[in-house]
Amino acid sequence: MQGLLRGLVYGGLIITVLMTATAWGMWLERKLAARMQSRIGPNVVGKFGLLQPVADLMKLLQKEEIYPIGADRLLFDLAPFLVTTFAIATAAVVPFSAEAVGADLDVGLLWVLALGGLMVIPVWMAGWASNNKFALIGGMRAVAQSISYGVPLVLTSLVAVVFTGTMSLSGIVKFQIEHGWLALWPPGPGVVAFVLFYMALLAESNRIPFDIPEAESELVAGITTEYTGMKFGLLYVGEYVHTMVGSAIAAVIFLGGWDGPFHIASGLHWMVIKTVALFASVYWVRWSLLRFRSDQLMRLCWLYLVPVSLGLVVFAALWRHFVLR
Amino acid sequence: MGYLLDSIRALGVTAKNIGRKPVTVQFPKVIRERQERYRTSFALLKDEQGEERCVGCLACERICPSQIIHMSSTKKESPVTGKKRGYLDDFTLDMTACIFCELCVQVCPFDAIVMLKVPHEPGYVREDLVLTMAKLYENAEKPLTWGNGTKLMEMQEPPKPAPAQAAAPVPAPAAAPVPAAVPVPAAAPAPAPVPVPASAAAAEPAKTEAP
Amino acid sequence: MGETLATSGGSQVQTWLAAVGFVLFSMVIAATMLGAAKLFAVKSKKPGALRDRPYECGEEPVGETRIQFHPRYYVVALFFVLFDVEAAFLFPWALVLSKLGVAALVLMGIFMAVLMLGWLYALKKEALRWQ
Amino acid sequence: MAVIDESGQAYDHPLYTTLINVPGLSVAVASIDQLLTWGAKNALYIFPMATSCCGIEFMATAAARVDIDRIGSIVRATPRQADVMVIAGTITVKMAPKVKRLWDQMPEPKWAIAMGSCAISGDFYRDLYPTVPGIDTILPVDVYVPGCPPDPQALMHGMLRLQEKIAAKQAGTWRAPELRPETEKMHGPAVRRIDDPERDPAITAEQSRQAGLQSPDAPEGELDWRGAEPVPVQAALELEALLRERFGIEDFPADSAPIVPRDRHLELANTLKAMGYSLLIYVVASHWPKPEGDTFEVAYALRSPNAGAKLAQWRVVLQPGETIESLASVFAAADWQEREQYDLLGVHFANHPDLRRIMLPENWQGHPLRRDYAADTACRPWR
Repeated sequence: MQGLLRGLVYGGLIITVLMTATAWGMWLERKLAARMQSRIGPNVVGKFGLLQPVADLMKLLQKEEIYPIGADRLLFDLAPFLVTTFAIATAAVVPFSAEAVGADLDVGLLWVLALGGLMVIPVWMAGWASNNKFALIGGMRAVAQSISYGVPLVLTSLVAVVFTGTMSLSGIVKFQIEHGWLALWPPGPGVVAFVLFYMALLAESNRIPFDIPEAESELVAGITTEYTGMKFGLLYVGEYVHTMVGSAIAAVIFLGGWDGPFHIASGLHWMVIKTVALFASVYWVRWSLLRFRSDQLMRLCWLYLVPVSLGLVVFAALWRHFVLR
Repeated sequence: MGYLLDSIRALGVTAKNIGRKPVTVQFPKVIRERQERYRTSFALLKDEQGEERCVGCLACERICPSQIIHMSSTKKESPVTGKKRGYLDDFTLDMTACIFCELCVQVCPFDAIVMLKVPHEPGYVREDLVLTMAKLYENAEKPLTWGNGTKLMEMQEPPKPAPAQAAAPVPAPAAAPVPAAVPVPAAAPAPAPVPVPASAAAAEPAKTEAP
Repeated sequence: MGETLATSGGSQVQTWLAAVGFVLFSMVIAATMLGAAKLFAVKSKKPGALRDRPYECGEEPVGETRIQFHPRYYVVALFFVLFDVEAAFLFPWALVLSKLGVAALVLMGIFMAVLMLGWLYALKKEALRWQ
Repeated sequence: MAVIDESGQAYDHPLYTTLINVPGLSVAVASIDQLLTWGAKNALYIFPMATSCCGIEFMATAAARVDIDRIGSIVRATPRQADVMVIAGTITVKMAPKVKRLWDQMPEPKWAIAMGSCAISGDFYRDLYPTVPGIDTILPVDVYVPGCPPDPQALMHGMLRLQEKIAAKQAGTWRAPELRPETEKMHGPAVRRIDDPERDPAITAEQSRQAGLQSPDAPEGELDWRGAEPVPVQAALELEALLRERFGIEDFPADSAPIVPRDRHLELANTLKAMGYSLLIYVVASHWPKPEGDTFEVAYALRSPNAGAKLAQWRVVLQPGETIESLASVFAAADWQEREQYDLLGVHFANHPDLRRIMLPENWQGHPLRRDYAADTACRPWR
């Protein structure tokens, strides 16, 4: 019971901060995108447009709810709920600092991968329930993409497990504090693993260049085509939270979590800086690159990413066995 | 590989842009300066004696491709010159279907109708976009474009031999105010040499501060 | 590095409970947002006759929505199962790698080799070629 | 959220109506209300209904110079997530039901901006057969942005006016502008046309005379648009030889294409295709009303893209009641071109795979490019 209470209190704290951060992450994305296009971005609502996410929320709250004819109403409602739940719940095991962690599970990494993998289900639910062809095609592609890129995601995080010998996220960070960040040490494969993980992260959170499920130019709005008001908002927020948590996990696994460079002033702030930087870089990529075609996406994954990440696992095992001992 | 290199270049371009100054003109605060020949909306002018220039000759009404100008007039004795001439009773210009072709300005023999540099305000009903006679005369206070009927017609005529005393280089038609006595187009009856219209058109700088 | 695993035992129950609490809270958040929308959302008094039709760029929807899909998606699903099950085997192996020694390394090497043989076969059959 | 519409309430707000009646809660409700109103007006997502040139200006509004994102507006491709429909461009009679459907599919509260003369009133196409005379004949428009097209800044201004309107409306202080009685039901421009029968022609003539203007009907002098005589080229000679030898045609007018008998037209097309004329350039029909019935002339042009880009043209004349063999079996491109001629002129093509209307709505009456078709023929429900 004491644990449940801790989860609720810590969870409440972390989730509130996370949601707030995500809301202003959206603002950051719009501002960044605007500056990349020589625009200003939102700057009328509040100082520097800082209240824009609040205005968006208020507007979404009052929009009418529409169920299209032939929609599966239960799944239609359940999908946004589950997307948000899964996206947030992933954050339970992320150690933002040595103390600020919701539940430091000894199989934390498995928790992350499992909940991240579960995201496929509500996305497909949304696509199926809408009774809309764009949504259905978007959902189908989303499933294909998510499960495909799930494989390199799992394998690259396996690299970290092989190196560190633990699946607890805080354990991985502690190992990195001792032995150096995984992205930098051992030189070479760590960086490759990090890059592959980053690409898989982009694909899992449906960001350009892997945003086939949304693909505004082909599929209108993908799975969200029929969603109005807050349900659309939840699907949207879910994606951003997913990206934010994914960035945090990438920072934990490969960038040493709360450890400062050369152990300088380690603490929560380093984790925040790394997460936000990764989050911003996702949107930097998003507003710079083009979208892959569906078949290119699949080929990239199965022909290159999967074998390379398998090779990395083998390398990690050898390194672990012969160098670290 | 090519995709990778191009991607990196693309990332570089966007990163470079972040540091640049945005080109956005923040509309309600700063009103963007219009180009020299930008033209929207209309105004009716009065001459120096305060008399309406328009005599209701229907030239604009007839030439309007969208057929949105409607006027009616009566003949009265002018209090200023004492001659009989037409006076507008009503003049309506319906902006809901205007295409801003400027033909009405070009055909006006009295330089009575001119165009503005500031657009007509968006309205809540169609009627907000109908320029009545009162609104058109009010609009004369706003920044006008350089062109009026005389100048526009001059532009299209073949260049005339310069008069002896006006040997000085002719200023560019776009910017310069018209010399005091312009030759009157042959078609127009001469109600005295056409006086310079308040000529705010060319001289007035574009308004750039808050309304 | 095996301490976490070894020392966990009883305290892990509390940690799992904490994780459950976290999930509960995230559900509460999502439910709150949906509930607030139910409260504040307006309702159309005279909805347009075509409001509830599925969106198809303004056209009347043509044909069935829930159609059959290309089998290539099925192949992808099969591959996913294959590789994810493999990853599930790899995790425990990775955790205890340092204790098991060279034998584990060799055995897992054989396992991966067999897997990659299958991958090569699929490649040759062009099962992963879309289009 | 007092959602009073001038035409009664367009949407209901159950929570508000319940809470406002609870004593003591009015302050809380009022502040929630203000917050919601503030949100509604500061996050206007746009659904672009861009059908023609105004759409380009609309895109420019979202671009860097004006940047509509500044006021929190983004463009969504689906009506389900949009608040404002920006109708930018001419709406044709065939497009109108689609626009209406998309409008219906937008969730309340929703708003519409008519951008540019065509959307507002149909502009100078407003009396033509395919044009809807103003989008406000099918859906309620909140803001009219004049211009042809309006520049991006004008659209931004329109968005700001819309924000003012939303604030006023949701605060319950919105009052519809008072209309002059004669324009209250204005569905066309307020201005009467010159050819308005109510206009006294004497006034017009008198006004012209006063102004010392010539009659505007006076001829402007002869215009000669004819160019040089067409130079016979090799392709024309080749076609001529073919027609003389195989089809026995002797009449070759200098200024137009030779006339081929109706029953040998398909054969000619096949022959020419075999000779390398593999590209169908056009199928154009024209209508000649005659006392004994309607005659049609259908002109064809083929091109051989490989051998020096030669052009072969011929005509087929259809007497009243006759049909012409479709070329769709020879040239795939003939399919829709013949449909177009059928749609606009009513020429019947025999053995066409799918002879339906292509440009006009299925239930259209008549064929608008016939010479006896009045350009402003009544078209339900707009005219």
